[in-house]
Amino acid sequence: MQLLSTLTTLGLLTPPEGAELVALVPGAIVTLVAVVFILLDVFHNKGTSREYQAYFAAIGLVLTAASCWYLWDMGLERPVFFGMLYLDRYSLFFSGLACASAALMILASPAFLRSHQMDRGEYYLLILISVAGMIFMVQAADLLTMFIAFEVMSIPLYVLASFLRKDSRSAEAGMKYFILGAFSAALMLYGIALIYGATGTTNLEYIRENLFFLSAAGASHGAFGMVMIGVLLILSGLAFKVAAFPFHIWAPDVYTGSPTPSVGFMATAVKVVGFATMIRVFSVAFPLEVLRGGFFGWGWIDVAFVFAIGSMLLGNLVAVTQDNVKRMLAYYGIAHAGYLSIGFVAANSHPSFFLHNDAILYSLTAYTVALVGAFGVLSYFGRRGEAVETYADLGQLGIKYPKMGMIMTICVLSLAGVPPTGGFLAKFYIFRTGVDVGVQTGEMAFIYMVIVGVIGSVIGAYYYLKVIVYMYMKPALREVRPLATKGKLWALGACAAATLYLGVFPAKPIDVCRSAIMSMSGVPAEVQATIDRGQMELDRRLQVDED
Amino acid sequence: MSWEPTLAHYLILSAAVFTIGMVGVLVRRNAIILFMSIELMLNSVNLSFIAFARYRVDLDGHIFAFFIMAVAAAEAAVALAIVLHVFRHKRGIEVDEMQELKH
Amino acid sequence: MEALYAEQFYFLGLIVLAPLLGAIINGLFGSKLPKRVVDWVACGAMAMSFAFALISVQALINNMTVSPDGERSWGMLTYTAYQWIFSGSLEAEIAFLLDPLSAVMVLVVTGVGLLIHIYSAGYMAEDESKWRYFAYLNLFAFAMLMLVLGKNMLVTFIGWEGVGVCSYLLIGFWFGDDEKAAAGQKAFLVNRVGDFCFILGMFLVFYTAGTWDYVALAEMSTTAATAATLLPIALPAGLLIFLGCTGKSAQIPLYVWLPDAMAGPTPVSALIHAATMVTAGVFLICRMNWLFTLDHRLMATIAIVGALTAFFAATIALVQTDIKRVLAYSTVSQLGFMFMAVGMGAFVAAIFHLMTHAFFKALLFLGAGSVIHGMHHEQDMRKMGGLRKLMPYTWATFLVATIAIAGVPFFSGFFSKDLILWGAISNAHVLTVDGAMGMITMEHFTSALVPAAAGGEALDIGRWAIVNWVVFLLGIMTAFLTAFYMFRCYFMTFHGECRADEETKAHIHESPPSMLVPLVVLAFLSFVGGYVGIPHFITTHMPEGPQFWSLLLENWLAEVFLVSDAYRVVGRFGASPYGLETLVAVVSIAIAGAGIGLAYLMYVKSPELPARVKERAGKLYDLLWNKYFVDEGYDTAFVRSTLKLGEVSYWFDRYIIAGLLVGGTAFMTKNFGQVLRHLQGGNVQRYATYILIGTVLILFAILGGATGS
Amino acid sequence: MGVEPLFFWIFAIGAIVTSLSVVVVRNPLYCALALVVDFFFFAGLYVLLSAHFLAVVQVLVYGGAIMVLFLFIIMLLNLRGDELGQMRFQLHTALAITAGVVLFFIAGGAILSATAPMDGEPPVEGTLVVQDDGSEVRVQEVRTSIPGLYLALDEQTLEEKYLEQIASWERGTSRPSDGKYPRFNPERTFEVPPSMQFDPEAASVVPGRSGLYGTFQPISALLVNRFVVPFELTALLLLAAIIGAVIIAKRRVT
Repeated sequence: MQLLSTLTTLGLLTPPEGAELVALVPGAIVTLVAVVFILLDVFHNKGTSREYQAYFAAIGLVLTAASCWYLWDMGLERPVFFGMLYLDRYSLFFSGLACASAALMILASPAFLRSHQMDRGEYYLLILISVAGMIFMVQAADLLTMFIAFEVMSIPLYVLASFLRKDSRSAEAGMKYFILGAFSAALMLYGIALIYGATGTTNLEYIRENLFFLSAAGASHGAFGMVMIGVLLILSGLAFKVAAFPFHIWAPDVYTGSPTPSVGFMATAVKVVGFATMIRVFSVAFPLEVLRGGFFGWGWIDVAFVFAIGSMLLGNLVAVTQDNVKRMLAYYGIAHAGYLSIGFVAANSHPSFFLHNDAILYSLTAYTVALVGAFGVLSYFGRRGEAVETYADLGQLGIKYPKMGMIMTICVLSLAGVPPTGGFLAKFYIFRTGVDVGVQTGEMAFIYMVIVGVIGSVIGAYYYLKVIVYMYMKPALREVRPLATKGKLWALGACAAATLYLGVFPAKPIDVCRSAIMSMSGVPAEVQATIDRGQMELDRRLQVDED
Repeated sequence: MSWEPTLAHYLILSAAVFTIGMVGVLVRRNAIILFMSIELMLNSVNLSFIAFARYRVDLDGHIFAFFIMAVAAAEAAVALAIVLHVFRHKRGIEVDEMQELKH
Repeated sequence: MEALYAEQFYFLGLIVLAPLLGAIINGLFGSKLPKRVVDWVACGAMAMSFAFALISVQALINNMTVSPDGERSWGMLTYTAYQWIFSGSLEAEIAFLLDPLSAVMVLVVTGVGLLIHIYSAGYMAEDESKWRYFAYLNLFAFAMLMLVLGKNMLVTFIGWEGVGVCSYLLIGFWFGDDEKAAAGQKAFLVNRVGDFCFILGMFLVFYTAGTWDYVALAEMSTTAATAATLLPIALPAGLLIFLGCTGKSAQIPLYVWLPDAMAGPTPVSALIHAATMVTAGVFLICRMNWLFTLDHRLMATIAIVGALTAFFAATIALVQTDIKRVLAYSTVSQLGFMFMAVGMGAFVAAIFHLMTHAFFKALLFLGAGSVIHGMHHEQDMRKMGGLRKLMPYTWATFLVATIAIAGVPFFSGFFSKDLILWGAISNAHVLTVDGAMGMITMEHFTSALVPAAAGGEALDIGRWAIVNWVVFLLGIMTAFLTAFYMFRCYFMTFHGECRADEETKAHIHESPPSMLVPLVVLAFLSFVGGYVGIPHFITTHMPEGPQFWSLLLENWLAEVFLVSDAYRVVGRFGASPYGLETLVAVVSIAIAGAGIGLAYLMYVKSPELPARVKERAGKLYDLLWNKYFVDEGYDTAFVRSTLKLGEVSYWFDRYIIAGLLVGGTAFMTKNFGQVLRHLQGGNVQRYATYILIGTVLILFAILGGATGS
Repeated sequence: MGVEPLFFWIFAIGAIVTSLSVVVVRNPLYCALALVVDFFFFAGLYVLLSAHFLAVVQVLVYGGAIMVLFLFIIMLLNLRGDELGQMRFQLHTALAITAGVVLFFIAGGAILSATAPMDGEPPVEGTLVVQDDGSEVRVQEVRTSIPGLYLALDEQTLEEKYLEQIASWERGTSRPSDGKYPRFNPERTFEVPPSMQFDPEAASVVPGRSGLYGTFQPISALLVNRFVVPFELTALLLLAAIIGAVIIAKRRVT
């Protein structure tokens, strides 16, 4: 009875409707799996393999992804939990993608960890918690939720980076990641503080409303500087996570030192979520009409412009000089952040281009599966002390392990943007966005950006070919003992298959991306008009198709 | 600037401490002090939040500061674990000694 | 032009699908299958593809309609495999199109491809990883068929990239050899540069026309009203696409990769680097002829680039001693010939030459492969000679091909080359007509110029005539050089004493039948291939019925090049210029004869002559021997500078940005002398400083810009 | 005018001095002690800002838990002076300091311009405004150029405004731009939790303090109410931190 009355009081205290609890479902499933996992780990039989734990975690993640799929049509057209979270297809899409990346990388991990004598359940647990953070981060409707989720995502990653306790390089990677991550998080927090000061709220939609209010009150000149510093610091914090120039600097070192399977997770899921949050926060909260500034007078779009050009140039050019494959992939990741920034800049430069954001979603998907595959193959050959890391180590692997060779080839071709893989279409789609916006606005800057991107992808072909050249055409340096497990093989096969699927049958995935971006909650009214137009067009075309 | 503290006083103080913390992160080679500097940065952010909250008559800033404290505690725990970990490998905690990964 | 077959003609899909299936089977299970099965799968896939191609072409022929005024039209067959991209403003479908032009290409690709597959079965008999080779080869055929059958630019582009990848894989097939791997890489990268231009051109077309569909685009550019919208972008888009073609088809300035690409197995050279892939550029320009003919400056550029490539590559071929390199430069030269034809508006001639070239150049390469196979991978012609008796079949077929390429009458090469040369001198672009320059309008075309041209009036093209003359002269000189170097190659290989060492000599043997059959078939084709395009000056004297058959190719393709032939490009010698055409033919025969004679003189009659010539013209010889130092130039200009740029930016990243003026620290070192070890990057605090400075600079930029607003 | 400005300046100067000594002093032990003092100064500043609850938390969490952790690690690693290395001059140090100072000036400039009085009006104190219900409230009408942000606010006005705010929640008349309500459902009334309901009797429960603003009551109500999701997320965060710290720092792995 006592309990019942307490619950009633709680019910009074928590006005959210029952329907709103649905918003918690994906995050709750992951968290629940994580909690059960702790119990599982406690009852683990010492000395036996922990592979089943990997399967357990992967199944949990797949369940989460399935719940995302199930919830796909259940959009709540408003922020829930007092404006803390959104539940829309947009967040479900990214939650699903993060789960997929994590599940695939978890399946690729057990043998690697065993060979490094770090076969610990905590590894999977940390990934699960990180995924939970990611899910809440893409759902965030408030800078506070966003920040806490950001930390929930990051702290397990810092630990994962230094997970290989016997390896001093791993320790160093963790330390560097932590210092730089905490530093940039602090910068971002300061930005949030300034935004809070200027607008009096941390809710994304209210920030936008109040910024308009500010500018209408003629206060733009007094408050402008503070708001702008805040916006840029938030942008830099997110840019740090996606490893965009000039905040990319941590990526190569951390990727090189961290355990290979977890790098696959860091490089993909974090980038996915970082971009998702970037699009949401910036398109919802910071109206370009108010925040003018910079070279083109577009405010933070100008900054993203610098990210795009700088990342593509630096990432591609430096990747050419690398001989460590992991490091090359890290620099490619930087370059890829640049490609995505093209889409980000182009699609968000004006409300009427908002739907072009689907190029980013598609590109992130293609990038995720391909990069997970590539890191998976590297971890397949990642036995402790004999890890395949440089190009020369790859010698003849494609011939000796034809399956791995084929997976790596497909993934690498996708990353290099060769048809018919998903990577080709992704780049194509992104470039098209840039050109389209450039043509429609008559602004040559977009076109130049695309030209830099295309040149970058030409350079990119060079270092990716090197992987194939070494795998098939160079002599083997030494005997390699692979870390084969069934789960890993399936996971990597799935990556390669998905890469091909995205390239060959992209209609469905693009539809999914498009409906994800169309249903993004919290978009301002002028963007909503674009979305409605797009929806109408889509309906009309579907109608025509049926006739 | 008057003698009487206003919002601007608190904010400038916060910015100053933030800067000091930031410079500390950048120049102190001892990892522990480096993390202390990060704590300083977080604290100054808290000060900003609380000052803003007060002069807006709003409690959201307090809540935010409260969460930042929780985050700071979590970060500190992980940070010190990492320091310990690095110390076991390098027998030192100077961050500029960690240059194995480069180029 | 509209699709006559409303329903889907799914055989087109099967043509493409068969090689893909072959590639998948061999690629996935090839390592476990017995070698013989691998052969059968690969060749069977190609044979099926060829059979489907034949059926499709027959269907196309059945599709013929005759309009009231006696015009034959075949229309086109289309097949939409599926909607590939379907979102918002971007829609693309994987669709195939079979019209007379792609019919020719499809037959060449599948036919020659089949022969080369059969040949490969013999040539690669001993190779361990034959399955991989065949998988790549089938995959290549798949990509090439996508390219030629594509109904829109996107499908073509996919095939375009695909053939690049397969070419790269096949060039570098024999791994463990740095040179080959490098050659493959070079080929791929040069191609990527071209592709980059191509894709930009594509976007330009898309954003002007709003579609990538060839049929829709063709319709657009043939209607006076809509053509006006395409007119302004014709030059930039055309140039970009042409640059893409120069990459794939090895023209100046991007030809450098092709000679190196000969590092791959010889059948690959025959298929990819002679018969099919390299002609993709010619095909593409023909496919988009309506775009290119919109601007005469564009056409002139193509013609001159083609002619120059033809000429310079031929001069390089004069002095090469590696048999495959001679053939490689010969290919570059012949491709130049085709581009010359395209540029002069002689599209039929270009396709005609493309076809005959596919026959005889494939034959030459396969013959060379047979020689190389027989001589245990010896490629230097100076160590050959006198193989006529040892390898009779190879000798005979090689001779046929040499005669064909040299332009001896009654062989295929003669007809096509003659058509090109005649096109070069006689074609004129309407836009170049004097007096109309600068104020030409679409109405002016239709109301004044086209009737005049159709009426057989000779048009005065004024100063633009110089283009015709330059191209024609270069063409004639190239024809001479071609005859000379091909016969030089032939004589050095098959005549005189055998210069190989004793051991090799003892083992010289004729190749197995599986290699000889394709040789014989191709020799037959090289001989008869020309009779689908007998020159006008002969056909005009034929009775009405056979006239159609003798001008088969021109009639067959007429509808594709409708725009270009009747509308934009007209003969500048009026309606009956056949006297002049005869003259051109005679000149070309004479030139070929002179070339052959000179080769005979120098390499059979008095073999000491070449050495003397070499001595006399030492500088020139060096220049040619070193291929005009183009490779070196490219190496310094692009490859090294890219690497340098990479190094510089790497350096910049690590030492300026990340190391944060560690270079400056190095400067300080001289004063403080203690921080030397900090020269290396990796210091996390410098990274953090770098992040901070980045933030501050961005803040400055944005806030600085704000004050202005 | 009271002792408040004096305390502010003591705390402010103390905070800056101790912060500087954290960054400058070589011995980590002294740094840690300086940091503890610094945290106490901050707590004092929070009290001045009427954030009593946070001041307590600051002392407990920072001064208590976190600093103990730091000191513990310093002791554990037993770092002696000679292991600490020299403060060497490096170019990047100079650049870092420069960049930091530049950022300080940018931020400071922005803050000053944002908090400048609107249209340069001098502050007018203690305007009496008659409310709807006839009561008189003394409000500080001088605002900054940012709407809603007051230039100066004494304790009493703060409390009055805060109570007014809660009252307007109860009445349901607060504006959406106050940022407190789910936006898409304006009909739905917001239940003000009992702990936050305006009760003049309860207002003076906290000893030495007459107000409600900044005390644990409303904050705790908010934490389990509006901020329940971040609150739960924090639990997850701490779980991750515990597991991470253990797995990294544990000496032997089985």
